[in-house]
Amino acid sequence: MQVEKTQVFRPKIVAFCCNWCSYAGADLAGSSRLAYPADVKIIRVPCSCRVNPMFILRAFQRGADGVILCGCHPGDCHYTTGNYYARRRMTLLFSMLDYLGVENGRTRVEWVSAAEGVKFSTTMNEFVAKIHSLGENVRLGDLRCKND
Amino acid sequence: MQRIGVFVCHCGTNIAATVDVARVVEAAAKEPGVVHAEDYQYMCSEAGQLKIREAIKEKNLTGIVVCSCSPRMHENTFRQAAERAGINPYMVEIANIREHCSWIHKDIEEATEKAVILARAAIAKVTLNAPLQAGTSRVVKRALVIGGGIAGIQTALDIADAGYEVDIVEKTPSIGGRMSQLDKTFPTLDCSACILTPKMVEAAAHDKITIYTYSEVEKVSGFVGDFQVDIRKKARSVDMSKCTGCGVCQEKCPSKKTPNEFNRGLNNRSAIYTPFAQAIPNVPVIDRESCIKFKTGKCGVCAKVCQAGAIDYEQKDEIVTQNYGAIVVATGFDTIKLDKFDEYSYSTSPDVITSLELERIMNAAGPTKGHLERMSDHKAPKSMVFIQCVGSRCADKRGKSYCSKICCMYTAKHAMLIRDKYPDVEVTVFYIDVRTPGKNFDEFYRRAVEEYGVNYIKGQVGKVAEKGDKLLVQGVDLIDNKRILMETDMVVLATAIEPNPDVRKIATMLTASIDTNNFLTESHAKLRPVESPTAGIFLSGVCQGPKDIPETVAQAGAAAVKVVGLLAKDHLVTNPCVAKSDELLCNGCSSCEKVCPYGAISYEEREVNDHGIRETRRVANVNSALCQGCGACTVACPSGAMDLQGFSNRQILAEVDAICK
Amino acid sequence: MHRTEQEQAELIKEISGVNTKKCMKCGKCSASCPAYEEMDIRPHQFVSYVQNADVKALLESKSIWKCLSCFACVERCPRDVKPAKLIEAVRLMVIRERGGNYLTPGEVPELLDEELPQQLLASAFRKYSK
Amino acid sequence: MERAKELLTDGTVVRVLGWKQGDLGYNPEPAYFNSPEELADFVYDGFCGANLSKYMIQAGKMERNTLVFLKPCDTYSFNQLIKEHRVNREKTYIIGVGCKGTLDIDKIKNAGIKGIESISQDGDMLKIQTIYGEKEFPFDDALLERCTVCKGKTHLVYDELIGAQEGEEAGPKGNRFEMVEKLEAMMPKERFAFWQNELSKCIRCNACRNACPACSCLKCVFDSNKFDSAQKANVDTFEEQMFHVIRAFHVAGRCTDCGECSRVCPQGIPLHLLNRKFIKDINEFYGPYQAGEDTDSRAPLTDYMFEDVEPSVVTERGGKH
Repeated sequence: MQVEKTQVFRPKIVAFCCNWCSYAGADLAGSSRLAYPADVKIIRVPCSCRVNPMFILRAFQRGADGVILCGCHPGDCHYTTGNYYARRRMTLLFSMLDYLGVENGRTRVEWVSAAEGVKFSTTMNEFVAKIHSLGENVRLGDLRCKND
Repeated sequence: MQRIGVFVCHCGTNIAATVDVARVVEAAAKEPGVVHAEDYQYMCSEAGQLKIREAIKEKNLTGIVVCSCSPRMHENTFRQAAERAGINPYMVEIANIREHCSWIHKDIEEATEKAVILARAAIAKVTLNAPLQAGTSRVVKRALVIGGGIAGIQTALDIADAGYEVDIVEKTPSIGGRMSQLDKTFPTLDCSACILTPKMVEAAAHDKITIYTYSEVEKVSGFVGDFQVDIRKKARSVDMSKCTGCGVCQEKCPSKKTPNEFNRGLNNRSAIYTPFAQAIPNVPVIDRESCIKFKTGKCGVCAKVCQAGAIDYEQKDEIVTQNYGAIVVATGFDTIKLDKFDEYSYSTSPDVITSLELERIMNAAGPTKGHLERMSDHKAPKSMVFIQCVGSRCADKRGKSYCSKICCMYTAKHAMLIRDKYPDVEVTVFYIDVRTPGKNFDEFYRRAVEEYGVNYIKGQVGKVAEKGDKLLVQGVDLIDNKRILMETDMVVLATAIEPNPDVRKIATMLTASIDTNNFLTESHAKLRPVESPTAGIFLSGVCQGPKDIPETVAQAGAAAVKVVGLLAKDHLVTNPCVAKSDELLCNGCSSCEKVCPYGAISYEEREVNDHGIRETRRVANVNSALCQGCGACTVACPSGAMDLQGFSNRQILAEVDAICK
Repeated sequence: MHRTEQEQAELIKEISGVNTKKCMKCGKCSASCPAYEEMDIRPHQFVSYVQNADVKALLESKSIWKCLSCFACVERCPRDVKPAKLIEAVRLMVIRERGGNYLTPGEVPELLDEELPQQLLASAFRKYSK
Repeated sequence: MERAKELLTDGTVVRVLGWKQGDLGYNPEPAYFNSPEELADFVYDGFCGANLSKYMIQAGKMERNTLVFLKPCDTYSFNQLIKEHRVNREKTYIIGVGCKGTLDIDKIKNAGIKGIESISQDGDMLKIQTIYGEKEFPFDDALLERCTVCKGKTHLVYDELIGAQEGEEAGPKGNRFEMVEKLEAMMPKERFAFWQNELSKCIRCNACRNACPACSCLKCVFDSNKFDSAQKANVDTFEEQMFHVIRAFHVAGRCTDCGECSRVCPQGIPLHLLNRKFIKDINEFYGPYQAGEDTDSRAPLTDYMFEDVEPSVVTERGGKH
């Protein structure tokens, strides 16, 4: 009898991390050997306020299953106010995506300080688990890319 | 077309144990634009760097990707290597395959696959990198110290002794700070004034130090090396150049009902006053809210009695604008308010006092001329109870979660001094833990117990109640597991300390980061303890965390050295990853200007040539010396005119695309 | 069903919602307790007894019937440990093991007073109704 | 119109921006009038829906002063443009014109009235001359959706008023968020189906972008190479979502809810429902805000509060998955 090999769902997850807190938090998670799934790929940005909604939509357009943005805790921004603007922008953008019928679990913002390696790792584990429960992102995928 | 080299580091087994390095090299070599790919044991070693330099030269590389540890670790190393080989240091990108990959994944297949994707993202980004030139900015050889307590004075003295100009801005009418309110200091029992006053005098007399008392920092702009600061010199109503400090005005002032801040409100002062006898400058100020002349227009006694004619009711606030290369925050602390601790009867009984109030009572210049007495009936106490950790180590919102650090020692000091001077007074200390790390600290505490007979009881007090003219203290002795109910004459609360409430405002002006307890954050908890993460801002004293006088003085000196190290430079190299606006796309809407935390964006009317159409447009202009490269403006800009060099829209999108491929 | 002391201790923590590890052993609970003298095991000791799974002693202690549920210890605790909740949990465990409460659950809501902590009423009935 | 002639003649302005009769009886179009004679073609009726504020960006760059007619809701857009330094108030002479509401020809056509030649108003009724004879249609039933939830008849900025009084009939009518709320209450799948259906009609004609007074970039990001996003082809639904989401995001906090996007959409996509979602969220999260109400406050997206809600509010509030 032939056993059919089932395709395991390997989500594509983009994590934008600010250079000063969250990227350092991810480094700490690494040096503390706190595991999280390899599906998470980090893009370093100077500050959470550098993240343009275009980047997030583009990720989804190119087939990402989840996008997470990590920055310094409110009040701790290296540039003082960057994460406050990021917070408003992402709140409105995520609300809009939700309004368009995209599962709101596919987007997340988390504040992770340079000292919070544990939080970084748990956040990523949680987020990946959430994406697994939601499955492949069919609603925002760019059909054009998938057909070729 | 870029010619890209990819260098994959084994980092011993740190990377190679979980990432198949050879496969990463193989995959990277297939990426468009990559003309060279190799791996090596330790890329950061001299031999590894040599490989990079050789490859750049041999293959005429225009950009390189190093797949290694975090860029926070070795980005600079590889940038320098690239520069030595003759290419622009900003043509280097790092793929973090150690912290973000090999160290957190166990499965070789998964980790290798991820490492390849991270390498691809870095290659996609470096393809779009452009050479950037770091600029330079000037260093103004002058420092500002905010706060004139012992921390500020010591920092200013050390900077000034190194030959640089320093200005001290102090909010109150005199420098001296909390230390000037203390009577004796632990563990040597030096008289606080005796060791502080000479320092105050030295600062005042130093030709490199300018002191602005009764002044506040109002506005800060600029950046490391060149901050521009507005200092508000509040109207003193006394001409500092004329006043001789004779004190007659204070004596004759008919308004004597204002709580004396220096004595923590235990007695009253006149409306025209100097906070204490050794004040520097020894020039009084008129407290306009209490002054009869200012309230009713009638009085003017001080002007009449002043031989020097120094009283000036018309004096106005003055703004001094000055440029500084570095700023030191030394704003110090205050004790927390006790209004939420009803159980200790602080607000109802005058005989329940804070330790800082006891300092004033014990001080010869204080409200009781140094006699130990109850504030209710001025009788000498027969017994006293000290309660430690009032509001410290408190998880709820009433107090502070941290240990205030100094209380154990000053309580031992108080207990010892009282037992020494008034041997008939019974002294009991209720403690949770006695914390005495420090040279001669534990010996000091033991002396209080063993030589002076201070009664230490382990157990926090549950309640202090007034009972007739006595105070009833209810507690337990946790060692004996026994209830303690004792009557006493005075209760002293070792009240938690907190950063000066003004520090939040100052931190915002300085864009210095601050924690939830309002302590300023240091750049690195271990290795950069006196630097704020904001370049050019340094921390001195309790504004950074609880500490005692010797620690404060040590930190003040350390901050001064950091300042001197900065001021000794003629120029600073600036970060070239700054925002840049495309004048042809700019609408002139000002959105970017509004979100810029550094005021780096200004607008100007500029003639532009838009594909043959010449017209004058209102366009954004980024001051690359002020810009720190956060990128807030790039997202605020609807037309995409504003972009960030080194992290451009297209670079980040290329990374997104590479990851999602 | 027989439980080990360790299991009982876990159950007490679960019922009370108290994290005994938060205690810094300052004794302010006992210092604040009006029934301290009546107790054989004192409020601060409840925390360490549960922490050390010394449950048998607690179940036999007379303190659980002496606690007034005045909540002074809960109010004053600087670490938010809530000893009164622990005491109530032990009390509850005794009652459950004996079988049967003194009141039916349906009777309790009528007796509630907004001014009083609910536990005060509930535990008062458990202690004195029989 | 007489007043415009006077101002042109006395040299206060050198051109007039208004509406002139189109080729049909119900499609007047924005037009410049450079002389009193040209003003003969001037028209102002219920079909003059076009918001002329945006044209003032261009007019501001021309020599000398321009007279512009603005309806009450147009003045919000004009104010917003002042705030963004896009128009030159000094070079503008504003006549605030009264407005009884603007009309939707499709509502009349959909009622089965064909062959329309001209339309005039008679009290509460519209008299419609068609090739089949005269027909009547209630005025209120022909109003554009935006006018059924009119934000008020007050002009915020003007030099003089004609057919309107100061402080007239202030205050909005109706609940403009009714449809947004209805969508919010749907299941995500239904919402997705709704938008997929609507947005797949988009032909990327860019009419919404061109008419929108907030969408006034010299060069749109969708036309530039800054984001590799210049693509106009109607490739699939998501391309259109991206365009419309970004368009709505770029005008979030700046959109005055003038409704031009939906009015001009040839495919009848209710684009204003995207903008209103942002407006509703902004009002709920950061306090009521009306873009264009003043010329100096900070727009919600260039402002912040320490206590702002966290983005997780979306999940917590929604939670319907």
